[in-house]
Amino acid sequence: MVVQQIANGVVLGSLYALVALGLTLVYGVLRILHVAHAGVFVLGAYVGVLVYLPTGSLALAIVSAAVVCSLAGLIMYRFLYRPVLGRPPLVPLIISIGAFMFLEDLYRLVMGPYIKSLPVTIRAAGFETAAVRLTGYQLFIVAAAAGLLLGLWWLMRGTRLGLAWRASAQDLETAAAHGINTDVIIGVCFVIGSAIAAVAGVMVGGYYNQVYPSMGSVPAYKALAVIVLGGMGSVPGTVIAGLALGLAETLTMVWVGTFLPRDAIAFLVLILMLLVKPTGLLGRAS
Amino acid sequence: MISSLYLVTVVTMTCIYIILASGLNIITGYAGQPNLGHAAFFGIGAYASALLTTKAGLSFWAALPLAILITAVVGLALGVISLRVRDDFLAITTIGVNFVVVSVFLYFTFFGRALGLGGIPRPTLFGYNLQKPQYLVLVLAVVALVMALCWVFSRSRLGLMVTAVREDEIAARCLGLDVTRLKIIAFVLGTSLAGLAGSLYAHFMTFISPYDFAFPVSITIMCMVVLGGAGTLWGPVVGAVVLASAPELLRFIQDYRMLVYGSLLVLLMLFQPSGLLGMGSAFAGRELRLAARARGRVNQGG
Amino acid sequence: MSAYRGKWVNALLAGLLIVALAFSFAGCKPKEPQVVKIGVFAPITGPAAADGAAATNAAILAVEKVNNAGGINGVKVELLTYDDQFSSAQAVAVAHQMIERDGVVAIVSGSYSTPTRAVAPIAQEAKIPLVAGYAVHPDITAAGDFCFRNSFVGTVQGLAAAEVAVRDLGAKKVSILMVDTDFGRILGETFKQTVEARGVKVLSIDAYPYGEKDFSALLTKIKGLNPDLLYATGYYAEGAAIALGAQTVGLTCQILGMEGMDSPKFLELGGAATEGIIITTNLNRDDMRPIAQEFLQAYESRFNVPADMVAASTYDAILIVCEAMRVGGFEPQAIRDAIAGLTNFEGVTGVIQAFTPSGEVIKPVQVQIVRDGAFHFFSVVDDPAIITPPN
Amino acid sequence: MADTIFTVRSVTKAFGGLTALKAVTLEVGREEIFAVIGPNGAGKTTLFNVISGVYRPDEGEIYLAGRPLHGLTTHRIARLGVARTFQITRLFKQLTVLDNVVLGFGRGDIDPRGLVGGARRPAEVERAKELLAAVGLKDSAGLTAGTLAYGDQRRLELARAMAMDPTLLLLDEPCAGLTHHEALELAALIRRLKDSGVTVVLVEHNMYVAMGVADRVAVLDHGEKIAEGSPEAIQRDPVVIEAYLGRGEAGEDRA
Repeated sequence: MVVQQIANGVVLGSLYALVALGLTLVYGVLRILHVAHAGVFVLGAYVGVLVYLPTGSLALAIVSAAVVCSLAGLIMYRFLYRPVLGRPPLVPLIISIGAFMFLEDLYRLVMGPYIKSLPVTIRAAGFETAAVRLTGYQLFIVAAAAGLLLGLWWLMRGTRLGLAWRASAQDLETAAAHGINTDVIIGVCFVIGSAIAAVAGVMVGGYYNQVYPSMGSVPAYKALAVIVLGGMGSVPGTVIAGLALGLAETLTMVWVGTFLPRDAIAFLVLILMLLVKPTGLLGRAS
Repeated sequence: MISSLYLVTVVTMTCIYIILASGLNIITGYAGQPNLGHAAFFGIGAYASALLTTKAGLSFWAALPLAILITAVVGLALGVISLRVRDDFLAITTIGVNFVVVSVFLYFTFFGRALGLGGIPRPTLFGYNLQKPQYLVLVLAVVALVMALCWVFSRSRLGLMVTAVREDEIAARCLGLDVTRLKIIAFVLGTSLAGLAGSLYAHFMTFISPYDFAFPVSITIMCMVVLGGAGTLWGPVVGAVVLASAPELLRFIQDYRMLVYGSLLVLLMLFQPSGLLGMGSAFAGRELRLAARARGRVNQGG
Repeated sequence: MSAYRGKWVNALLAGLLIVALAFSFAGCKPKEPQVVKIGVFAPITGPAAADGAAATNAAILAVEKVNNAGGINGVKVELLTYDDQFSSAQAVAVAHQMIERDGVVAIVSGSYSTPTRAVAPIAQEAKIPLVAGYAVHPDITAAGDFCFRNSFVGTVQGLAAAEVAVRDLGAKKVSILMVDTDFGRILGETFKQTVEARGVKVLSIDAYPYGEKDFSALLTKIKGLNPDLLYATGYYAEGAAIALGAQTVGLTCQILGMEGMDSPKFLELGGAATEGIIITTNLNRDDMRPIAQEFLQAYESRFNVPADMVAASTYDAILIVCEAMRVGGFEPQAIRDAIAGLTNFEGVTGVIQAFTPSGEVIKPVQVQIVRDGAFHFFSVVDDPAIITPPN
Repeated sequence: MADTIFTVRSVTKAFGGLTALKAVTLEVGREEIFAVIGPNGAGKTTLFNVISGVYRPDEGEIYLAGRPLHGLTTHRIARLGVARTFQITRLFKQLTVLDNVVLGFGRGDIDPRGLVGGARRPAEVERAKELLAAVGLKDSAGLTAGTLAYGDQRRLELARAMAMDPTLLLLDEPCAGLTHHEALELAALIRRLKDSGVTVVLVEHNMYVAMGVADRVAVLDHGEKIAEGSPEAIQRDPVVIEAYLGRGEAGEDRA
């Protein structure tokens, strides 16, 4: 049962990591808490529903969601964040929260308040031994998370784009002074981050078979906890933090009992950790 | 008389929001410390007052100051945290505080869990039980007191020093300002007001439940401060009146309420980030307008 | 309070808020004669918006039915709907608005416990009858003799579930999962006490937050305990997630759910995983009575979504109020008396035998099972000792 | 050198692997103008940050009039009479010019009267206006500090520091960004300050400005003091010339 619970934690943690990755990319270069990222995540899930139901193709659903969300992310950057770069951090944060409220209500008005189902079936076989049992879809989630992470890691470490991103994350102004088109870099961050959120949206929607307007509410703020735990702007840190949170929630729920409602655990760990190390788990000193 | 009980309710809630927004304004507006968990302190005040009256048998008049004190102690703790954790991290920490506090209300039987706490008495004065209209008079008196306090604070040297901390912490330290103490003072003052509002809310509603103090409430209070103009005396009041009465006035668009709310916030931050009464606004005080004009001149001058 | 002080308060208010303006306009609406107003409040926006929609839809349908049949003794019913935003503070404002500004003669709650609990004492004080559709908190009917509840008080359903578990399913060891709301906790805890008293072993009891989707950890734990019954309280979204989660982790024991899961959405979202799940509710889908069939068909054809427990309960609450008006007239006091005196009233949710003096409904608890993707009759609990709510 | 009022003894400060200050020792006499010069990255601003308590020294001691400053928090050091300006101005930009100066009075003491009384007592307003007049900002008292031109911002910072009635005034590159004419005016102002009894330590990148105003000069390079003496002696010191010329920056007037 221990192995099974760890497996449960890893599946949950993979979903957390996927949602938080885009947030990390954006925070890395812009130092903006992009709460509306969760709105993109929900958009991805809805696009998934709209494409999957008539076509029955998960691949097509994921690709369309990624395309639509990339565009949405780019639009958000261009019209919401770019005009207020350099303002105190509270300004973009409130814009982001406002945009998120707007989106949640827009989804409700356009798609209706009811929960939609996204009955994804997957041909991959499950995995079952005496100690652990994972369905094909759970394996798919973990594999997709790992694949996206490796891809992102390659992009960051092995390409010129990654180099430019890291330079921009160090210091946006200096990077610009050295001829890096930071506007493009930031745009790429929003595109990639939003595409990953879209994938996460479709996968979460399919995993629980529920897509609804407020499905982003809890992820919106929990993802913030994940990126702080991961050191704000660190891609591997975010993945580790996502997995750690998934495991921590699963394991405390089972062995410590419902010590506190699950959603509080993330923040409790966060507050305690910040008191010990105010720059996050893997954060660099500011 | 009965025909105005609805109005009494709306005005009472607006007043409670004015106190909340004014308290947050001290923390976020004057001292410049983000606090997205103000509703947690609202809740702590409400629960403290409710428990003190229903379980400890105290009267409202004894419970109110104690509730403020209890909230202030927790606010002090957050103030200490704010010394160590800053900016974005502090913003997220305060969100976390809100989630954790609501969870505590939800989890422990002592706090009534999901059932909340009921049977909270209305205050009595000279043997009379204060019903809603009389209670509103009390709330209005408290609001007047709170605004007087905020007025004194905003004009005092203390207020000026707290604002200096917001503007530049290191420069403030180098002038001999005890930034640590000033930040803690701001947190304690701001959260005490939230505790006061919580107590007033509990005895107005007569029952409370954890979700009354959830994170979206913090967002609403923050919106009030930002909409009206953070760091101005009357900004939070205007913000609270507009946003607390907007749902009432905008009932005809009730289905699009959050849509309007959300876009209002976005547009305001994009085009008038210092709020309705903030710098550069047509509604701003004369001094601020002049300053903004002067800034415009300098910018044009290159 | 003296008249002088009252005026002073009013003047103060008027000076303080522009809101007053909104009222003077709203207050000027010409009153049509021969119309009686019923107010319905529901969470139209906010986290429970889907239930808000179901409740208001059902209310509209009920009022249309009454008006199409010529009204109540020739008087048309006007339905006023209000959004409580799932918030108690908002509900207080809504309550005053309904009673004072709009002059409704009766109120129906199409909302959850928290907002309804805020409205009940105000309705009681103003002596306007309130019928709660599906809100379960005991404080609602405890507010006074003008407050009624058309759904089972939480303890009744918990008792009935225990009866089903022991009598029908022969459970010996059970696990309990309950949603962390007043509804979920009351049912879960009543169930636990009752089955334990009847010699059943309770292996585990866990609460989970409202809106939870991931049950893999808890269900894995429960699977390890190997119960022969899982009693799960929750709403349809959580219920469906529990059904799917049980399938994912390979938990095969019988699942017993409750009223909150009585929704077509439960079947849609849970899919094949809901097959065989049993719930306690107040709506019998195999009920061949015309009133039930007519409602189920009309609702689905009108709103393109099948009716659920929220819709049916709110629908009945409106019909109860209308029936009371037909019998007693249009004065609030008379309506209240007529509701209290109602016997064997045919509602969609079953035959309402009567209301207790404390305002709780007495009607049999329906037990439904999911077969071939639909709810069907499984059994009924009509033992008066169980279905009569305690005073 | 008359009696020593300010002493920095063997102060060392490292950031990770980089040692910004290596056992720096300075002795400054009462009412002296003491300049610390050195190329970029020599550790001048770090020295100021260590003195004013923004950083804690890893080793070494600092005394003002016999009282230890090392290990104290920034605001305590300020209250003992150390005022400073910054290389890049740090004003309270949204406050008025007048309030910026007023905040300097009383060295941050929270006077109980300050809790309820007005923020600025009439006597303080008078004195603040005098200080503003002294730095040439007589007409700007009511403006928002952030709207001032850059040179004016530097002047305001100086007036704010003077409001603290300091024993020791630390000026971090006071002439940076000023025109030649403005720099000369400032030098005259610094000399007047000295005459009024203030001890001044200034950090300057620009060697000639420093030479023109200072009584004595110390030279930092890579965190180490490489020379100290009168301006004339420093100008002739081959070690100093090497340190500057080695980077091709000597004599370059960057104002």
